[in-house]
Amino acid sequence: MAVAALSVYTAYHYFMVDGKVNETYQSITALKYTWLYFGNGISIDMGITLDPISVMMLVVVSVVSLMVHIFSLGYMKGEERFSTYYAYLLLFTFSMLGLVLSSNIFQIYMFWELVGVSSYLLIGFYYDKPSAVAASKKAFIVTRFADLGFLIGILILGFQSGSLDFNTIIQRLTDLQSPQFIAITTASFLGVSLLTWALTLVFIGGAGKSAMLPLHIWLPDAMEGPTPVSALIHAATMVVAGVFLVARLFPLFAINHAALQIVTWVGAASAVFAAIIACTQTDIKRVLAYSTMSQIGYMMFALGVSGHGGENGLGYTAAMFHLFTHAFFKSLLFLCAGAIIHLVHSNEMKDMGGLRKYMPLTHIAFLTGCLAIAGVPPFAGFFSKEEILLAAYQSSKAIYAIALITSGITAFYMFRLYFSIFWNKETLLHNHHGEGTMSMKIPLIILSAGALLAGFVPFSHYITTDGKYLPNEFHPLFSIAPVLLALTAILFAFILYKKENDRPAKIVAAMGGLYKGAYRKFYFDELYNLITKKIIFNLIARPAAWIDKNIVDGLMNGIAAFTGWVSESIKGIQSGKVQNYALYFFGGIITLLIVFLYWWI
Amino acid sequence: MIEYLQLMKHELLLAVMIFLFLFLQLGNKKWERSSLLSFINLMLFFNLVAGFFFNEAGMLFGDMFRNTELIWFEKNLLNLGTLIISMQSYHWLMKQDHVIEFYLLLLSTLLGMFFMISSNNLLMFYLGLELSTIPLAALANFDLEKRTSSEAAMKLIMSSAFSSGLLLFGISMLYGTAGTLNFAELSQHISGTPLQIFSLILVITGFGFKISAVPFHLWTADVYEGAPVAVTAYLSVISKGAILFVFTSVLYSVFQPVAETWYRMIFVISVATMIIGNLFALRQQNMKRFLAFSSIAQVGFILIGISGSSPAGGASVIYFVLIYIFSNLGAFGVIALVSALAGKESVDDYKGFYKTNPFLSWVMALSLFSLAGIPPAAGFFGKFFLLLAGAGKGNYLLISIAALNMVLSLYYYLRIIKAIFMDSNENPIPKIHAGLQPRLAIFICMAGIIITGVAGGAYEYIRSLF
Amino acid sequence: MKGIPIEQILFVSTALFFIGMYGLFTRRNLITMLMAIELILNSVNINFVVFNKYLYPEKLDGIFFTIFIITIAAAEAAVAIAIIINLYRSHHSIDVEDAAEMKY
Amino acid sequence: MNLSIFILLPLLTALAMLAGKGLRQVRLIALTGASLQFILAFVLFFLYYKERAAGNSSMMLFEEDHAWFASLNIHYHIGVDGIAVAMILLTAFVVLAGVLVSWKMSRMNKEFFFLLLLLSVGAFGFFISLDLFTLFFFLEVAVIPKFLLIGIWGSGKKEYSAMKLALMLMAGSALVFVGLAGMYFNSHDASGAHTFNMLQLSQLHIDAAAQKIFFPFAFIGFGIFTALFPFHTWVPDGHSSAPTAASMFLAGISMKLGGYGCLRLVVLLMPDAAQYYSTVIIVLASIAILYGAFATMMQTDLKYINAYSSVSHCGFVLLGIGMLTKTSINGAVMQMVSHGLMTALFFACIGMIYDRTHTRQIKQLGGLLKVMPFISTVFVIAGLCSLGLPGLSGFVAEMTIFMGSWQHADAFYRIATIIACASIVVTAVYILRAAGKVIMGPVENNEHRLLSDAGWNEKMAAMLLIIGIVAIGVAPFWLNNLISF
Amino acid sequence: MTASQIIFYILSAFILGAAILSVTTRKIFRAAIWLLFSLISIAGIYFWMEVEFIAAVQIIVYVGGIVVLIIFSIFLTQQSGKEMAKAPISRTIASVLAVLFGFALTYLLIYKNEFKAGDGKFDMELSRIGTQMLSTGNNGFALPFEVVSILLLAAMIGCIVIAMNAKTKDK
Repeated sequence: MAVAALSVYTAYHYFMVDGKVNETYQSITALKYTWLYFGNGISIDMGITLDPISVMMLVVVSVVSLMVHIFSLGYMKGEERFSTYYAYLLLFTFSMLGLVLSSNIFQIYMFWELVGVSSYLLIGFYYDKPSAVAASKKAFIVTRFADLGFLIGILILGFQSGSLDFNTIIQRLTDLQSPQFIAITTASFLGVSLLTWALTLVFIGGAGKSAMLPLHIWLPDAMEGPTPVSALIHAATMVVAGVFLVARLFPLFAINHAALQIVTWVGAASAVFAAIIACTQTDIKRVLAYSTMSQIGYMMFALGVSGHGGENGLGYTAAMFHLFTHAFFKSLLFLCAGAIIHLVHSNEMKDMGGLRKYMPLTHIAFLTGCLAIAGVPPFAGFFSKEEILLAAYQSSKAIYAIALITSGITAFYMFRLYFSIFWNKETLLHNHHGEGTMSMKIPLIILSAGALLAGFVPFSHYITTDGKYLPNEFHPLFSIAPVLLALTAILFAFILYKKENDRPAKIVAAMGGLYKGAYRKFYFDELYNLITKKIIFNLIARPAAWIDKNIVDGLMNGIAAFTGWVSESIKGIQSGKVQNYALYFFGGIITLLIVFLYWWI
Repeated sequence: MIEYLQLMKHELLLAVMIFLFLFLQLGNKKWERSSLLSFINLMLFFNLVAGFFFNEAGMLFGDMFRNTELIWFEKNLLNLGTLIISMQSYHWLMKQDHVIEFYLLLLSTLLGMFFMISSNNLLMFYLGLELSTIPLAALANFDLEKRTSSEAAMKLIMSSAFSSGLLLFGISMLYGTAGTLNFAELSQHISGTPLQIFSLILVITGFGFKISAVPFHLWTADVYEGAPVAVTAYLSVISKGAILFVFTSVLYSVFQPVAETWYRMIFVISVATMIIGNLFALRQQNMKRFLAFSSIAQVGFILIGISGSSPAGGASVIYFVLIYIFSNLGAFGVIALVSALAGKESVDDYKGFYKTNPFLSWVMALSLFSLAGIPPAAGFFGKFFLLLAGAGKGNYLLISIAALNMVLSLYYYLRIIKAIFMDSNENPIPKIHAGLQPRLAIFICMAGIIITGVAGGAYEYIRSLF
Repeated sequence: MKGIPIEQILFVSTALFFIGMYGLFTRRNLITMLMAIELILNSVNINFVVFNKYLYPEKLDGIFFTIFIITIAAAEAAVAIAIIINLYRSHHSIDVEDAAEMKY
Repeated sequence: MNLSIFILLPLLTALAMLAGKGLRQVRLIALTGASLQFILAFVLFFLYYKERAAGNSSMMLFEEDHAWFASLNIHYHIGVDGIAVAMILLTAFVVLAGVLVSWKMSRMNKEFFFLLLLLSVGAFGFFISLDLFTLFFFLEVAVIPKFLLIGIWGSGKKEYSAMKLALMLMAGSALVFVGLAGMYFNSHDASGAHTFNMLQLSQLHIDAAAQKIFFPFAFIGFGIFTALFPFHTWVPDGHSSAPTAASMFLAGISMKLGGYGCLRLVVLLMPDAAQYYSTVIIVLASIAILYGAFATMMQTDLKYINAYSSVSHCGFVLLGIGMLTKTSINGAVMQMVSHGLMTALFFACIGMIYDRTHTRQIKQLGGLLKVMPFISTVFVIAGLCSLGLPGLSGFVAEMTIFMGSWQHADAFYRIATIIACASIVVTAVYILRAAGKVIMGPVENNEHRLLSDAGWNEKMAAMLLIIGIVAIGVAPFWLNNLISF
Repeated sequence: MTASQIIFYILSAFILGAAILSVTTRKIFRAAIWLLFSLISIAGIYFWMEVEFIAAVQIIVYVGGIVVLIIFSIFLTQQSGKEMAKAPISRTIASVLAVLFGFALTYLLIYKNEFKAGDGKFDMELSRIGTQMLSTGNNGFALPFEVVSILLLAAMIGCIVIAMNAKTKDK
């Protein structure tokens, strides 16, 4: 609560009162303390940076986490490890705030890791469920792998720019005269300039956290965690850290086209890919997870298509905007899902249907969320999405097409979800305990409000690439197409899932392979299993262990054995016969004679 | 006349004691044995103490007998060792019926060693050598009922006669080429002609036989195993120590002109000795035999010190012998007690020894660590200085071999430790109730092992004698 | 020196020495081994006497050495024979091969 | 401050132990001794800071120098710099924790604690000694107690492991000896006398040719102690067979002896040769890091897992040393301290688990979080530290090493660094595998449900180490300053 | 070829012949006798070299002492006239080779080494030997004399101990 209030106040203060210096939002570094000095100028300085995006994230994180805290009061009631749960939750909030506020690329890496571990702990909260454990492991290891890239990226950036401080890095590497800039752009590895390498690696880190292709596999499994957690971490905050990271280093990306291309295409691909999969999933949380993924894809390519400064910066603004709105409606959706699961005790759609009369409030909230995400005006999603589409349109038609399609699919699967939960067949629940406590309702209400209103925030006033004001023009004509598309998709879903019927089955049959592939998430898990189990374990680790046991250690034992063998085989010398002794004695003398009289004089 | 008393103090004391014991034997008054032993040990103790006073350097009988501070220090060492041994063999002697003869022979060998150490002359050296060898053969036979004992005696007398024959031939050739028996003059006449190298080799083998260096060591194991524990201890510590003293001084003084040559020989011999000794020690099952081989390996290390051919080298050798007396006698003390009171000598018998005799086990452990050269036991310092002296010649091959051999030797010492501390045994050696004198002896050894190393004084003193 | 060069006398002594050694190596009977040893010592005696007489006549070192060697040889022989007798009592044989229990 | 007290105190404690009767007295004495050491270590730490703050810029502080074997110019010469202080702190932590963990030592407790304290004598002496002879002396002092500890109180194929450990470490010190002798005879001070004095040696600057010859001896010798590939095989067996306290000490401290030795060698004694051989060192270290990590993945015994991960982590130490940059070497020292605490904590946990469940096989364990929450939590913390989680010591150390190693622009060094970084992921994999199976998941064996959680002594031990870990992880600057004074 | 040369050759031939026989004959008693002959002829050589005293000692101690001792011990230990066991052929060959080689080597060395005859006159009357034997000054052999006496004593004691035991056994 306090956290939330504080951060909202900060935000207000920043944006309204003293943030503006001659019409530009400066980045204020509030605190700076040398935490670890690495020599020759490089050091980790713990600091707090306030600039538009960080403040925006501040708001998002604190509000959502507050909601989740409240929600959990009801949701987690009666858990034996209630307190532990909250401890973890707070740990997460702490590290997330630290992440968004950090002023130092290394500091962000540290909180990055901390976020990862708290997500690990929360996913594995039901630790006696093997699936949960597996999921948590998966999440951590995959993100860890991505972080490897991030780390190396940090190393490169840090040493090329001679500093780890964001502002310094950006300032040094963006002015084209500075020696650092020249060094990093001229120096190249495998024919690619170091800067590209660095940014790509950093982006890999971001992609890992934000579940971009192909590092997304952990996100759906992460739904093993308690639903509020999914709402907080895997919808609103942590997963957008990747986007945040890219935004943070945006000036660098902006001057490096190659890296930006990668960002764009990865984003676009994941957006559509995830959307397709989402249509086939039956576990509601998984559907939401994939939709999250696709939305983040949105943000990513929005960043990708953006330029730097002034008008070109639209995509950037749009991405941030979408991040902002998405946080609200996606967490809303998740919380609703949580409420539903709380009621039904199952994640599977088949166990649901016609729940609207059991939980009217949830029903409304969920609907709001769906509309928002589907981009139906005047819901929040509409505005942000429009901006993104616009940005995409301005930069490349292909991306625009993808985006458009994706948004259509999004609308479809969201309403598929909606209808099959709240309408469709009637399920009757015995001894159901209402819709849940007040603590569960309030967040839904607040977030619905958010989902409804967040769109009207004049975002481009606050967050732009260069901190300057960006007039946000609104083209009604442009937005016709997407809205129509969304509505048709909703209609389609309505036809298919409003009433219980066999149309879906037919279509599935028609789709055949494609459906199957999508249903099996395009076999990514299998692929990864292949790589880890078969290759890493059987082809690297096992041989390593074997070599160690038999060759390296065998060598040592072999030496010992050999010594023993020698000592066994020469025991004959000690024959116990005096005369042999005398002979050896004499032989020794003769040898000495020969050696030292004739050979080694 | 007085200077005879002063210079030959050690020898005269021994001679007096020999005759005293002789009369004790002839006088038909039968003594109560334990008191007899205590009396003898007391005498030995006085002898030891007296050894520290009225010392002065000088020559007697023309060039036959010489005494320096170093020499009488060595003699005191030998006295000390003998005292310890005789105290340790208390329980064994209690069962013997030729106690006095035992001491007569023992002391006469000791006397022989003294003469040998003080000898400044090949003749005296030879006589001392024989005097310290022939009675030992008789001593080795002292367990008159045991087959192995007489076998050991036979092997000892035969091989020693053989080796002394070779030694004599060498000496005769030396005499023939140099024309004198006196050490000082010899060193001037030695120029390294082939015949002299030949005789040098023969002399070295003569020594090598005594200190059981490979390949002249083969008698050692059998004799050690067969002989009574006391005699084995005596052989492995006292006689070996005495010979080492003489060996060092002979090499350093007489054969100085051909130092390069004998350095090479010592190098070869010491490598062979270390390796062979260790390799054989690996598989020994009898404690005494095991210690025999371990002592062979030790000789290999000592030879490295000798090969340093510098004051540091000599000092390190004598220092090591000092430590070696304590360490080896510590081990032999335990073995003597066990074999006298429990009649067990095999390594397997020592399994689970710690359960019944913790104190003796620790004594054994400490002694073995000292032998293996593990700090803080004195052996560490001894070995370190030996190798350092050897390294002074810049022959790092030798040092590396030696260092690796230390690892090898550690293995078999730890084998014993393992048997004592870790293995279990259904019928372990019963609790040993040692008499006062053996316990005293063991305490002396322990004190020696701990003090002589860490307190740097001992080495510094020895070094100051060079 | 009566027309006999010293080398020839030394030839005799050396030959004697190695004959003794041969005996020592090959004789299995302990007493005969002892005899062999006596031969060895004698060869050494001859050496000493020869050297003393022909090369270094002014002093009598060699002569005395010989005397002492002879004495010691006697003592050695005595002890050896005592041991041999004892061995014979315990092993009922004076064959070295039979007295080879301790080995390896 | 008189440093000899660090040798005397444990020694006296050990001797007092011999007088003690029964478990009660003995462990009380041991605890007092250990805690005194602990306090002393901190006293030293603060005094050291005070001195430095006072502007004392001499290389070593609190020096003491008595001639020991004057004729050979061997001195009993002790003193500390920041690194040594850090090591001493580490030792104090681990020894105290070790004593606490083995509180309920059932049989031959007197001997056990005696040997444990003897070990600490060795470690302290090693870290404070500035004369190579003293150094070597204490290095070997610390070998045999391990043999006995493992052989007598160990588990599994203890005799074999004990023997292997003793022999390999002895081989190591043998090589070290050759190196020492080489340095000794190639050093001629003003009076032309040879010297073992490290500081003098560093000033006299042994000529490069000699360095090239003797560096490998000494380095491999020390390397064996710190599990230099391919001489690391004593580590898994030794650690896994050792009793808890012993393996804590082994992995926590005695592997650091080697690292410390290498460090001194590289920085003080033979810098030229270090330059010359650095690539070799780095290659070996990288192999150890990655290969150790992969080998760990296949292990099924908790102690083996930790042992192999120690190989991998000590690889970091060697890497940091091999990189020869100030930063990387600082990182190496940090890694030593951090790994010392972390692995000690790990072994303590495993020991606690083993005492209760009597198994270390991952297969037979599961869901311990339900049964023994405290131990499991500690286990997880240790695990997270070992996979380098920010806020715990491991992260700081590793990052420092990476930073240091990246300073070389050359591709070779970069690749080595990247390999090292990659091992972090592998580490995560095996740690999480172990934790996931042992701590989480369903309870494997229903008898385990009855087991008790940690006792007060175990709690204290664990907390002690965790405090250390967190202190470094959260505020690394104190350690960093300490080292880089 | 003077008479003395002839005498020398005869004597040395006799020495070596007897020696070889004594180490090769299969009859132990004959071996003893051959040894006796060999020793006597060595005494002969001493006479030939005009060191009568040594020759006398040789005859007294060896012929009168040691050989007799040996013969007694032969009587004690086994019945004479029985063939003695042969050494294993391998060792015989080995020792033949070793001995021949060693002899060749040694004699080569001796032969190569040119001894230069001393010029001082060589006189050894008994008186001189006696005085030197008992004088303690330079060139005095009193100390060795003492040592040897102790050695003899010790040897005697040793023999007694063992022999005494033998008696007790026989009873």
